[in-house]
Amino acid sequence: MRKDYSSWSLFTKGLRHNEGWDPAWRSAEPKPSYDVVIVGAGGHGLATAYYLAKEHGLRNVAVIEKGYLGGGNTARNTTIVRSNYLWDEAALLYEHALKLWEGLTEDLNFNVMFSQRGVFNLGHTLQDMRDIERRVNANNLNGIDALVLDAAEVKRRIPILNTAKTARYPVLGASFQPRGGIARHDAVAWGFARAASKYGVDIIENCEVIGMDIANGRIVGLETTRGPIRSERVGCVASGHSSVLAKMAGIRMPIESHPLQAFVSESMKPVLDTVVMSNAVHGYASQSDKGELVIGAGIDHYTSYTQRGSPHIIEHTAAAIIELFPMFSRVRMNRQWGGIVDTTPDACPIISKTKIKGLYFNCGWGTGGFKATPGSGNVFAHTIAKDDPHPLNRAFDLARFSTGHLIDEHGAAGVAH
Amino acid sequence: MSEPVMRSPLHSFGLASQARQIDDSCGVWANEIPYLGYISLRGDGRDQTFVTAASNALGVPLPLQSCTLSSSNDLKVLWLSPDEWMIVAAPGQANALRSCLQQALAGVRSQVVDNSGGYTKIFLGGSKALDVLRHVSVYDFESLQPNRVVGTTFGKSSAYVFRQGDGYRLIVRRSFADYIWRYLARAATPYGFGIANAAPG
Amino acid sequence: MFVFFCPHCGENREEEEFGYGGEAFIPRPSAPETLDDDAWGDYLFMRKNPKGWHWEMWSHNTGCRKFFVVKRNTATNAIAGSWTLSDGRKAYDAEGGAT
Amino acid sequence: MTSFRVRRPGARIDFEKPLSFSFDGQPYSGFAGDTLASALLANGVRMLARSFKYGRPRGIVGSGPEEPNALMQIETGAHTIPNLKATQVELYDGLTARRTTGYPTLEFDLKSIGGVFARFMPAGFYYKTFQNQKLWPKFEHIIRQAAGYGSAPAEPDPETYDHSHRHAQVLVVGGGASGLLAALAAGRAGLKVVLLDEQKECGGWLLSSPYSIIGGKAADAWLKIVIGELQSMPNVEVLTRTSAFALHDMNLVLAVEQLQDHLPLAERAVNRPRQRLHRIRAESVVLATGAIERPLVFGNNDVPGIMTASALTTYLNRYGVAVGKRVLLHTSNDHVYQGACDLIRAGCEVVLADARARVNPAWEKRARAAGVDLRLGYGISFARGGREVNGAQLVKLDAGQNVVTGTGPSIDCDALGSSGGLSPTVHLYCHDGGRPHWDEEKLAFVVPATGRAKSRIYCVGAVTGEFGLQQALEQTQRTIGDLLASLGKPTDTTSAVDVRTDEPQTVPPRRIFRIPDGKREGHGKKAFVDFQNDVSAADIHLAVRENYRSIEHIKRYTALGFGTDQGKLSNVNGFAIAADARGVSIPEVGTTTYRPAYSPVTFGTLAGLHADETFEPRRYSAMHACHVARGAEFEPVGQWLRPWYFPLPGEDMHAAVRRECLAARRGVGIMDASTLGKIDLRGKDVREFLGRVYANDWAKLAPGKCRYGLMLDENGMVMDDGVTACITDDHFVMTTTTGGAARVLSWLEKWHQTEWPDLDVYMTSVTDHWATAAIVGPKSREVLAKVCAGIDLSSSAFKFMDWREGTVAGIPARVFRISFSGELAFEVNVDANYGHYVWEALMDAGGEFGITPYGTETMHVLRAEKGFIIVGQDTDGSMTPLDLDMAWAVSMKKPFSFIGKRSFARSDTAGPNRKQLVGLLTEDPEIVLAEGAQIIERADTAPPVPMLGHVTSSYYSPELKRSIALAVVRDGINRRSEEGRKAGRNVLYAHAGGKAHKVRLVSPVFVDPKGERQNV
Repeated sequence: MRKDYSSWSLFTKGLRHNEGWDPAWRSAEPKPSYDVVIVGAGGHGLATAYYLAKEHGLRNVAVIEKGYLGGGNTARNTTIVRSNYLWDEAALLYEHALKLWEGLTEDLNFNVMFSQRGVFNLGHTLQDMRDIERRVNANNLNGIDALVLDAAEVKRRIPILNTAKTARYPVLGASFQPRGGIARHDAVAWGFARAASKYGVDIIENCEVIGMDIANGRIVGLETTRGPIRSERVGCVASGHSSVLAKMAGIRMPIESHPLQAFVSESMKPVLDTVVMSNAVHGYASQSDKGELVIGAGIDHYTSYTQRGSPHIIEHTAAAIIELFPMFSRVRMNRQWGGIVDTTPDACPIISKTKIKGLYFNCGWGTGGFKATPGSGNVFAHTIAKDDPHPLNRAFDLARFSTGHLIDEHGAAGVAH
Repeated sequence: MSEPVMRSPLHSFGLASQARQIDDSCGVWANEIPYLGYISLRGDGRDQTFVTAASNALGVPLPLQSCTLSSSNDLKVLWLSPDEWMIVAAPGQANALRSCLQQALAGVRSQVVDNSGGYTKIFLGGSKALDVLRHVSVYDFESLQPNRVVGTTFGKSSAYVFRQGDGYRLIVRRSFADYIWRYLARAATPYGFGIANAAPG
Repeated sequence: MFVFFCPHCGENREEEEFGYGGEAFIPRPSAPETLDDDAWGDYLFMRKNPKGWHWEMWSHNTGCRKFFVVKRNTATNAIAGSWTLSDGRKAYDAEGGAT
Repeated sequence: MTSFRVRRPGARIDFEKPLSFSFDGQPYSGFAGDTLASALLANGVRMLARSFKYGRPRGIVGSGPEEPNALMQIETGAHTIPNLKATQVELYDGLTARRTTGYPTLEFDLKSIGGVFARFMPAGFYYKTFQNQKLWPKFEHIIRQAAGYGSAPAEPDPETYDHSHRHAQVLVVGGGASGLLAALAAGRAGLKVVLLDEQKECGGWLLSSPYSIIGGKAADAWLKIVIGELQSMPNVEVLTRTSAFALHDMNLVLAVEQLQDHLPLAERAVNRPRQRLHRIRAESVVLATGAIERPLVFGNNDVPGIMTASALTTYLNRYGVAVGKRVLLHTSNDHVYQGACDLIRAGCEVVLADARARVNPAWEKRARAAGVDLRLGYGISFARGGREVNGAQLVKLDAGQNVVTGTGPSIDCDALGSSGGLSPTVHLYCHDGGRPHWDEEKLAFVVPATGRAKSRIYCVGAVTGEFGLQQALEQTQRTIGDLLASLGKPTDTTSAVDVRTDEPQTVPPRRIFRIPDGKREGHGKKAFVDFQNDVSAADIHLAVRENYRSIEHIKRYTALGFGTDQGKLSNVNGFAIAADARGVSIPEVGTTTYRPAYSPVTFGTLAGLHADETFEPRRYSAMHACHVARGAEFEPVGQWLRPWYFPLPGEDMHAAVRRECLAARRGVGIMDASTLGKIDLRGKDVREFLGRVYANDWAKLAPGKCRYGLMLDENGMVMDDGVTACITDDHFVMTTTTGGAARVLSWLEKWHQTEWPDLDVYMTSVTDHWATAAIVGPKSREVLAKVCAGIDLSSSAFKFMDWREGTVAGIPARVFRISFSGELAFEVNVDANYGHYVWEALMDAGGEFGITPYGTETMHVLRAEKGFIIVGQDTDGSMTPLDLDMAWAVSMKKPFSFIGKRSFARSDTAGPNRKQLVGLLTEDPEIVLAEGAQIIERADTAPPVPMLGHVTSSYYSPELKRSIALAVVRDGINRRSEEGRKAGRNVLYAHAGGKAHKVRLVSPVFVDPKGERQNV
């Protein structure tokens, strides 16, 4: 792919009043049929299309999106990237993603601002520390960078953290993944959209699926608000709306869609140069390049598609952040928002064929979706192209909810985000 | 061996020694009313046999309307749910009352449990008592009528609250009492917080 | 942010008093051993998760500790009503089992 | 420095009360009633910030929450506050403010060098460069250093915050003319009313417009009368300095009240909260949130001294500050005319360039009569000046199209105000899903006057696009009339107020946002849309050119509206310019989503009292003081604080635990077990119920007996465990884990209420009622015998797993002969009010036997020596009873298919090679494995290494004088079996921290495998 974006192009185009920039991606009109249609132009969907084109030579591909691309959870998450999951299946999948992240800016010729500033998962109880030890040891054996730090070392590395023994949830230590970090969430969607578009992928916004054409147990096309689209391979990557799509295909999903809220502070001078997460107090924080503290809250317990949650969740999270960082008490929240996260019973995604031939689902990422974006797209593209799961997503099939082979990432894995 | 000594849930705050006569110096007054008897009573409020037997044993009618309470000189009966009541009795009365209820309810689908160690009562009064309740709970206490009781939030814990005389009474779980008292004190301090003596039962 | 009318306490109460109890009316199979793994898995894990009206349970944690039924629209947060479990079942059935 | 003070009656300045303050270390003076902004302006301070991206000089633009530039660091040390808008900071004596931008100085900002290369740094330039992942951290470091405004404090907050939960029948947001009238009407109707206003006094725009007449009264007098009446009503509460920042579903409005920030530090009450979060649940909400004037977009429109026209007017009329002597006003509408006249009255020269060729004749007459130099049909091409404005170049505009038809005069000025029209403050209306609609005539996104009647949200005044005072008040009367009527209240309470004004009828504004300069966008001088983020009109065009066409894409690509002002000045201009760039209408572009907070709110306010010692509940047992007195170290377990170990002077944890363990094994120990959950169950179906919720059978448990049970979830995995005692045939007491108590009770209630309501069972928590002391060890019987009456303690009369009722130390007690250590042990349960007393009595009684209090650590060692699991430590939600080798605690023969049973039969759950609980012994007995060590096949740890399981519990056993561990290992039970041993499958490695230790898989029961000790 030609590297259109560079300091040189900024210079030459700047000389001409920046009039020479091409559209980052092509907005396409839907064609009557495609080899593959991806439903959902979030990071995962666009990544799927990109890898279908790049690695599997499938270029007659459409990504259709009911709103604007990258407007769902891609636009609403707290941008944390890490791979220090507990179970082999999850850890290897997220590590696959992390490795792709490390080359993504150059691969896409689009700076996704992947900043490997490290991720701390704090431990506040003896059991937390056991779980951290277990997870870090497992990570190391899986070749994933991770270490256990004691409270003194955590304090040395994050001086503003409250490590007083008298705290309600005293910090006893942490796991630390140096290669973890944050990225610019919108850029990921735009970068994949641009790169996929260059391969000829059609990106079709404002195109909502309203029905699925299924004949003899196989998918043959989609009804959309912009007309019917024929395709014998359809990959659904619609996060919070997965149940809605599944219902069109007559499939039941083990998914519940919950509000997940987050907020940012006003922009401030650098004060936190890493990512700090705490499951015990239900909060996590990093500081963006713009200077805003980006803070994630716990999940709202009820289901909702409104992209709004309850304020007491935000209030609790603010309290949790003050518990961790007492100096942030006088800092101000600038903006809060909510996304719709699709949760599964084992806090692991579903990347799976379905009982409908040619219909694939990639969903159930819960709070872990953003960090998996390139990996998710990569293995889903494989699954669709080969009609067979990639070795890394074989375990994430729907059948596990019948066989009982759950990959339980709750609790011990530090799943939250 | 020394004589048995009781210690109430808020013992460690030494409230008794700080208590003084309520006056205008503080906007909020509170104290613990310790060692009352608490009986948890379960049964079906639609079962006339149960209601009659329980009412007779208690000497006051079992309140059947939601969120109401009935009382006599010695005790209060709080409606907690259609099949649950809390009976608050004078100190030392719980055991006798429990036996009496159990006898009266023999053969009736019900449960009588002595929970006297599990709860304590807090008096809350003063001109700013309502303001303090607004700080500590989501409930609309301004519209709380006398003879009504609500189970609602208290900070991140919970309490049963009703009005009595000029003030309020809070019934809270023992293990949460420390947290609740600290929370109450923090909320009340801006108004002037006094420990009231001779808190009316 | 929600206000629920507790059908037992007879009052509108703030959300903080309640706990979410999940999708309502998922009856436990009367003879689990007769189900195949798929059917059992469906009971265990599969959920309607509709975008729209949802019949769900809440429990009044700080109040009467009773589970009750709420019909709530997950796309708008509107609440159509709340019922005791048995009355809710009747209302639900009257709608033909809803979505 | 050409600004000057104007002493005008009615201004909110007390010239008798001078105040001193400092900005960037320079001393200045102001007056009571000033904001920091008005005082700085009065002192001639124009440039007080540098822009985010290009380092351009910036000054004050607005007069309220819309201010994008004047972000201040107020005070120092622990009291410091970053990013306050100078326009919202009430001046007090001694106030210290510092700039938040401009490095190294305001005069010379390094970023301004970058500004020279602005053309090479268009919107989104960073996506296109710095693409070397290895070098990115270095670039990023520079970007980060350059970003950000104020600084967070370096110390914990010395001030406090609280919440107040309010319930109102009518909540009026905004105390301007419309809001006041609405509150008055609702108040007169006897409703419970709360009125909020973000400023220190109500009045809204009337405070900036003293010459307005309402019902024959001057604005000031009208305000006094109305506010006076409101304050006299007991059913009305007026909260000022209270900013509503969020409206959530079902009319929950969140507002923050400033209680202290306006006071000098020394005058702040120590006990008073700094800010209060009001959470107001209202039956009806009346939004009277007004509107904010947006500026026009023209070249160099960011030079200090250029403001919104309404800000100029506000500084003049409300704060007595004329910002300049020669004022150039630029408008597309009627709203600036009164201000122009007021400036003349104050002694300024005023040139007013109206983009409209034909204007409102009434205003034209008044303006000309006042002496305003009116230039009709002109626009500002660009402003002149660097660090302060000194003039502007006008261009002649076509009367129809927004194009330049000719050049215009160059006007000198020392202050410039522009008005592109009013943007209604629709934010709150939209927070819970409401959407505004575009009014093409008023050129504004407005909300319907009828609000959302179904949700009982009403809107009055400027927020609905009623910009004329009289029309707004009349509309308020009608709307509140409707509201009152819907409540069955008399509606005449509003119409009683005379709302006639002398304002001329307004005429439509010109549809113009970006003043053309005759050049293609991007070729002329930079014209800013969003000052805080340095977003220019050209950036929006660029975004559209690059196909970032959705307004959300434009916002995210350019950062339009992302600042701390949340786009209050910039959004509508941005939407309009985007519409032009795309060639579509403004409604087609739409708006971005309005999210809380309307204005920023401190984390401290959000947290309220949920901070410090009341962050979250901490629960204590009735015996807690006993442990404190004995110097215990504590461990948080769930919400509880439990004794962890009891070190004697000079002991570390290891020594203390060793001593405690040996005491329990050889003599007698005592432990506080009060925190275990306890549930009293009563009813004739309790046995059946227990049989359904536990894996084992309860049909035959006799009164006086206890039994251990495993509770499973429906997925078949262990979720809790505990001992349940049969009191009588229909009365049982269940214990749960400490952390699981609430979850278990709720779980049981849910099954009972939803599935089995017909079972005769009542459940009541008695966790807090009982205080429990476990006396453990060979000498426990002797200790208990000294204080226990009414129970035959002999081993024949009181067997293991029996319970008896008697007295202990004279207190009625239930004594359970159960053991979590494998030793002879008794658990004494008493009314918690006697918990402290009984603990001390047991300590006294045990004195001669060396009774030793122990905590959770020793408890863990003792139970691990016996292979007893801790749910949540040795299990993780993926272990069945069979995985735990606890088939003895499962009854597959019960007629009812107990919870979780069916799941055992699934292919994976029933399959081979599951992780199973085993004991582990290290080759080296001194090595204590890390809990969490991974079990692997070989010592080679070069990844990837297949993992077979992990160490769940690991201790040094003082009894065995060696380390022991529990682990879950794939096929562990076979591996440790006779056959496994023979095949050598029982030897594995435990890996932690890069080291692998050889281990042998053994039975998890290390001590007293036959279980004889507990039976003595």
